[in-house]
Amino acid sequence: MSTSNPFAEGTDDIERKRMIGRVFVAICFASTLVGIVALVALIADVLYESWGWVTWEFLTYPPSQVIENFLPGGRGAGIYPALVGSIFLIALTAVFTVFLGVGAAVYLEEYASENWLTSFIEANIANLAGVPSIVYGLLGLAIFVRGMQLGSSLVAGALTLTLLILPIVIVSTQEALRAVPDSQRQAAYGVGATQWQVIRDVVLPRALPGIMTGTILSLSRAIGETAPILMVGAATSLFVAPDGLTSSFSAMPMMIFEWATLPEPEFQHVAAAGIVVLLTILLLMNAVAILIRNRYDPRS
Amino acid sequence: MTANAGGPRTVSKSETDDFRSETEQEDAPLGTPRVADPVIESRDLDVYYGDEQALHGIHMEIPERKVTALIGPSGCGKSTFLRSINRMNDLIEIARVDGELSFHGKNVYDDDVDPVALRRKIGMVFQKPNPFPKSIYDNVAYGLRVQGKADDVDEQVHTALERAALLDEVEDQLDSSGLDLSGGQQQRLCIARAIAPDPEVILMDEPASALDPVATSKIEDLVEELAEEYTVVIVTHNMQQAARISDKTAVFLTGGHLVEFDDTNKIFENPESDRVEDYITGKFG
Amino acid sequence: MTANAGGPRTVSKSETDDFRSETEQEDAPLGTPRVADPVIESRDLDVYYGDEQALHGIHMEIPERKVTALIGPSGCGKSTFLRSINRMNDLIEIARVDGELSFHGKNVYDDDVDPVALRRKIGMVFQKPNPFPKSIYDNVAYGLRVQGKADDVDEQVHTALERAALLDEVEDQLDSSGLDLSGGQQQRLCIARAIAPDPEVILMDEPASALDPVATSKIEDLVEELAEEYTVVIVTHNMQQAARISDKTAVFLTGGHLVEFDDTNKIFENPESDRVEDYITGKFG
Amino acid sequence: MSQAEETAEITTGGARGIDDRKNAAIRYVFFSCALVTVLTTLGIILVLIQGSVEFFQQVSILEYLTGTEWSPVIRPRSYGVLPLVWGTLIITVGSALIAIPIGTATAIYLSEYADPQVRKIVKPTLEILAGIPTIVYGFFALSFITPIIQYFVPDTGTFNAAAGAIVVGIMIIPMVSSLSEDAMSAVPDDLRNAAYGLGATKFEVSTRVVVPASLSGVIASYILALSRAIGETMAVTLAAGMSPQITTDPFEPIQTMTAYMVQIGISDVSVGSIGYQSLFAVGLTLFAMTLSMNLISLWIKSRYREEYQ
Amino acid sequence: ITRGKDSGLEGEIRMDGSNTVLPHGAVVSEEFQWRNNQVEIPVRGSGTGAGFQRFCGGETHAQNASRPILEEEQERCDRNGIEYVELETALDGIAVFANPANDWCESLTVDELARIWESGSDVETWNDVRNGWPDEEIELYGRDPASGTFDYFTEEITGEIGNIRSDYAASADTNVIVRGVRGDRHALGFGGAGYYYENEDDLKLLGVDDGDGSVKPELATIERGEYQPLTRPLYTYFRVDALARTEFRRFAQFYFEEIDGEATEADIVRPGEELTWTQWAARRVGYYAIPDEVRETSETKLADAIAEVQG
Ligand SMILES: Nc1ncnc2c1ncn2[C@@H]1O[C@H](COP(=O)(O)OP(=O)(O)OP(=O)(O)O)[C@@H](O)[C@H]1O
Ligand SMILES: Nc1ncnc2c1ncn2[C@@H]1O[C@H](COP(=O)(O)OP(=O)(O)OP(=O)(O)O)[C@@H](O)[C@H]1O
Ligand SMILES: [Mg+2]
Ligand SMILES: [Mg+2]
Ligand SMILES: O=P([O-])([O-])[O-]
Repeated sequence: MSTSNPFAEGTDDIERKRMIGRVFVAICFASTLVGIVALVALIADVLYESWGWVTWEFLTYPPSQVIENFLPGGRGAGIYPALVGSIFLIALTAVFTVFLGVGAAVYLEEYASENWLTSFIEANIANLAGVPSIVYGLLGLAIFVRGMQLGSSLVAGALTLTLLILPIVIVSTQEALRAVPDSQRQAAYGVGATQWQVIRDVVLPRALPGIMTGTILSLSRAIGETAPILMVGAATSLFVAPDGLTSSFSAMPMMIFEWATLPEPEFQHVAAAGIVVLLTILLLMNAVAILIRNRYDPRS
Repeated sequence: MTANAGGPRTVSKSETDDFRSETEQEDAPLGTPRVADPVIESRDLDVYYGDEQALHGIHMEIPERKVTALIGPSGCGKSTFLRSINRMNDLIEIARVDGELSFHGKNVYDDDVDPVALRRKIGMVFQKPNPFPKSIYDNVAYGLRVQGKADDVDEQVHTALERAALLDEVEDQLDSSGLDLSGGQQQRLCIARAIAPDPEVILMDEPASALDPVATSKIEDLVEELAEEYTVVIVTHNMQQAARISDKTAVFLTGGHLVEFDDTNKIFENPESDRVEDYITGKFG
Repeated sequence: MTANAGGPRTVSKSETDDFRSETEQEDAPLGTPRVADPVIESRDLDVYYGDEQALHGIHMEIPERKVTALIGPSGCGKSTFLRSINRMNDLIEIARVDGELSFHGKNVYDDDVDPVALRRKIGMVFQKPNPFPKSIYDNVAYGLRVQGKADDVDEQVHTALERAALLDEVEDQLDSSGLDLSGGQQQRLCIARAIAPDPEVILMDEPASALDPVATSKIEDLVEELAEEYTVVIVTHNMQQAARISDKTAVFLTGGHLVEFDDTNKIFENPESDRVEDYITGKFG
Repeated sequence: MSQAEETAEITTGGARGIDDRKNAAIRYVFFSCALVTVLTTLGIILVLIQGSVEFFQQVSILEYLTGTEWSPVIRPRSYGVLPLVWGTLIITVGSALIAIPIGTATAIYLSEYADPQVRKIVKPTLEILAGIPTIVYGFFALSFITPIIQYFVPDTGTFNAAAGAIVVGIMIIPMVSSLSEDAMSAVPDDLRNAAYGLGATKFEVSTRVVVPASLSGVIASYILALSRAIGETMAVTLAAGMSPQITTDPFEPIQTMTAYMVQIGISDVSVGSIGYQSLFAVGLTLFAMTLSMNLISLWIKSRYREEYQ
Repeated sequence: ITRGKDSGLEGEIRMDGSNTVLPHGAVVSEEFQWRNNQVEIPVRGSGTGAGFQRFCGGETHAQNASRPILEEEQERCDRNGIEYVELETALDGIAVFANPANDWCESLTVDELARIWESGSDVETWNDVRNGWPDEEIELYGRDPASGTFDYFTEEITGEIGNIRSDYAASADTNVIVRGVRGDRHALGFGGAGYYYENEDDLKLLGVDDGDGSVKPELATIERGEYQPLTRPLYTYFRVDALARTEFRRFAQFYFEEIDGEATEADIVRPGEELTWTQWAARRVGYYAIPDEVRETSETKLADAIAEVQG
């Protein structure tokens, strides 16, 4: 049998394409690195600026305008009320968004028929997702703070953030619902379940990981928003953590913004320390979301 | 055909004079035999998906406690017909049904029929095994719970698993997930789930097509047994399977026409229509 | 089998003494006939997906300008074998190949074989029609462009469409999207695309299984015609189809064994193995 | 079982069907949730229009839309919004120039070349970039990016459009890369196999099959990313400055619409003054801009769905 | 976690207003809350304008302002029946500064400043300001037009609020102005004097000459009123009716109480000085203490208001 290689012809051309291909992969890989390097640089920059400033006192004391209070031997100063404020804010926002977001998504995916109203609502949601956050700030100020007389309270802030991330939560929940195989719904309908039973027993449990992932990721966006809570009126300086729905609140991005504008250069480090705390919470939230996603990923 | 409702009447294929004339009923399949006291009876049933007509004037009478097989090439409307029996088509937004489909003489498309109640009478098993991601026990119990038949769940679950010929294999792992079973076991689990609330009719849409030969033959045995207690309507693309397990066979051909409906033996040995013959001998499909 | 290389030699099934003894070659299928100057020859071919072995010591010689059909139940490894011919299995990370598969005597798994160059000699058509979301013209021209056969693209596109029996239907809409065609047309477009760069062999993996009967019969006619110029290897789950269009048939059975390989008539009329007989008569599958 | 009994069991017998009332109630609850989003849009439009009406009672719309000087507070006052629109455009285009090539190349790498394990880690890691509070980007720009720019272009001031565009570009990379990667992964393997079967190299499969096939999804991701860039606030407020001007020099300070809104939002201008009302006019303009971007992306997406079945 | 001492007083006092004055109000309330930890004082810096909007709408109890209340704001207060008492509580010096590498300019006259900054100014280079100075383009940095600092600077220097050239680099964050001037050899900027003193190495402070010779903004020159015209008063407004509440009254009075030992710090309190909280706080955050006469006036006004509600 002939041992000549019948595939030798044209391999130069293939080799040349392979070369181009390798250069191309290198470019793509380098691009991927750009994002990662930027992230690392950003985190390194913040860590460097904050080195030594994130202490236990920083986490547990009220803020101060006086830099000495942040230093060892000072009276103690930190981010405590804003930290608690942010956590309360996010918890409250989570409650509102899960209720509204899941409700709206279930309506759109499971109940709504394909008519103009549904497409209008969906287009509207897509549009809301792209509305700048500062515009939500104006809305929150007009509706919740003034209109509903809630004042610059925790609940007003949470409602504003709810509206801000609601579109994202709805869309990600819709995706999670869509990922529930129809065969599951049919199985339930087939044994005589009503629509609500199908949704409650089959669709929602199955979509839950997806819903949680989407919601947590959206919440982690909300926790870092400055412009809307600035408009709604988070307090800049607050001695105590909020203790009720209608109490005043402060939030970490507000504190960071304020510290960064103070004259003493050391406050830049305080601001950086605040950023570290904020990023830590944010990364934790992302990690939880990724964990859930990977754990329940139907593809894995 | 409403005249039929009166009582049992044995009608054999040979009574050809009993057929309405071709001009009266253009779409009536060749050789449609009258059935004694049919459980399900479809008359002039048209189904549309949007503007596409998927079924054209289907006439069929499905006998009680028998296995009726629906065969035909892909896309001919077998599943569509099956789904129109228990109104699963309601769930497809663009699906629309014309004509009559009656269950014990009551048109299920009448306004006063609750499709949920209907489905509680007519269970369904699908092509791909689709157990819930719950325990085996909860899978079977699900139908009982939603139908409010919650007393003696334990016993009913056991009975259903038994009838589905699965109890022996899973008896000591009722708490493990239904998804951990093999494909064939999953399908039998789905059958157990469908029969647990004790429906009258069981619809099966290619229940074995995703399974290996061994699992397939278990399902086939099971289907024959089920016919002792239930009316079974089964879609299959495997003609040998239809020949093996069914009493009646309906042959649909492309375009959504029911071309022939008769005793299975007749269909396979001596079909009226050439197209059916071609189909059965594998000239196409 | 290297002894075969010498030149054309007509080998009929009756020359049974030419077979290696059963002990020597346990996995050799029953009735494997020698083929005159085979284009593709597989020897002791094992394919693994991770730890699972999908093919066991396959021996097969595929004759030139003939249609060779691969049949067998789902999951028996037909597609796996087909993909190992043009090394599409390279794209599946966990796939691993042992043994020899030669094309004109050259083992395609040798280190000096460029799979891209190999695939330019061996075209492929898939189960689901998969035209690119481009114009009909660009679909057909794609292979030409990629392979640097860019002169006279127009003419080559027309020729390919002509050979794929599609030209008449699409001549005046070459600029419209390939996705706008019907399923059958799409599949013929994919065939045109595969033959445009003029390969020697065409592999087809259930090319008609997603199509309706009319489209199927068109594809079948086409396959027979193609065999005048190309070597065709076709996987099908439809035994009648294999019987209709192929010259040789290979029967794979579950577990990845090639059980019998012979002239199509022989396989369908008088198979050596009982399991093949059972399979062909529809006892399972 | 008699026929009448049978029938009775599947009919509603004049009453409502199984749990029908409950189902209807539940449906309304869910519907109201969906309605909230519509009310939100209405609320935004009402709030913005109400403020803008007062503004446009004093300023002609024509002047607003065509004027090239923006100084509602500094005398001589002028109310041409174009410098703010220009600033927004510079940031948007600049960040697009960064995010689109990098994000697309990243998406190709992740979808076509990277090991699934790598993708599983890198994709969410990059997504963190989009989740980092934008105020952090502002400081990052001032303390990291601007000095680097100044090293190469010594005349650059502290605030400059380039630094703003770069950080916004970095921030939206993951929107492009993740959404494009989704679109590319959604390209059926069938198409890749078809191309490999024709003797294409991996490079050709990626660039000449996958990218074209996912193009509409990819473009939709660009538009979403751009509309995020348009709406970006704190980073540009800090990095790009507050000097509304129409300049083509990226190393000059500019002001975006959002930065102006923050400025007024926390300013000492008295509420009810024209400076304050201009906040709503600018907000309305911004809303109109993102609205049109989003409509374009919706339109592209609807085409995209068609193409895939 | 609660810090500080419980004095038995409790309640909520909402403070808003200028974000320039915010650190001052925040320090006073911080100290007050360490001593009365059940009194909650959220302090915000929405800006003087937005702050008055809320104050006159009855949403807040105390208002920081970097300018006196405007007529329309006053009307709003009247409409809503909000009576207030306006107290001068701190001084701010607006510093003019340049890059440390600037070796030609030591001070500028008010007239020169006006020529540089006024709207339509034709000053492009340092040489245009004064002959003999380098022929290099001046890069200008300053507070954004929506700030009280800006209002005061433009009014005092160019004679009219908002009369300023538009091609300067504006920022709401004075630190950013500092960075700008620091990085640019030919820069000139203005901002709160406190920012200069926190960045002395990076900036060069210029004197301002309004005819009586060049004066630099220093503690002494500002508190004695010599740094003119760029010394400006900062105000705190208290709602009169709220003074009926014990905790609010105590808080307002706290501004004018003498500091205690805990607060004494050598670099803030010079030997022999007796400071009240408002004076101490002003210096603490980079502003200047109001002179004692002003403090007495303010204190009296407050006492009168208290007498009125209790009356
Ligand atoms: N949900 C649907 N929307 C639109 N058209 C549909 C839908 N389901 C089925 N059809 C169309 O109706 C026709 C009949 O489909 P059906 O699924 O009933 O065929 P089938 O005989 O069950 O085929 P198969 O053997 O492939 O399951 C087909 O042309 C199909 O395309
Ligand atoms: N990509 C893959 N990864 C892992 N296992 C695979 C893969 N592809 C196929 N297999 C396994 O290899 C065996 C043979 O599969 P193959 O697809 O070749 O069967 P087939 O005969 O083509 O079946 P069908 O008629 O269903 O197409 C099966 O057990 C299958 O599960
Ligand atoms: Mg079907
Ligand atoms: Mg296959
Ligand atoms: O902070 P200001 O008071 O200058 O606006």
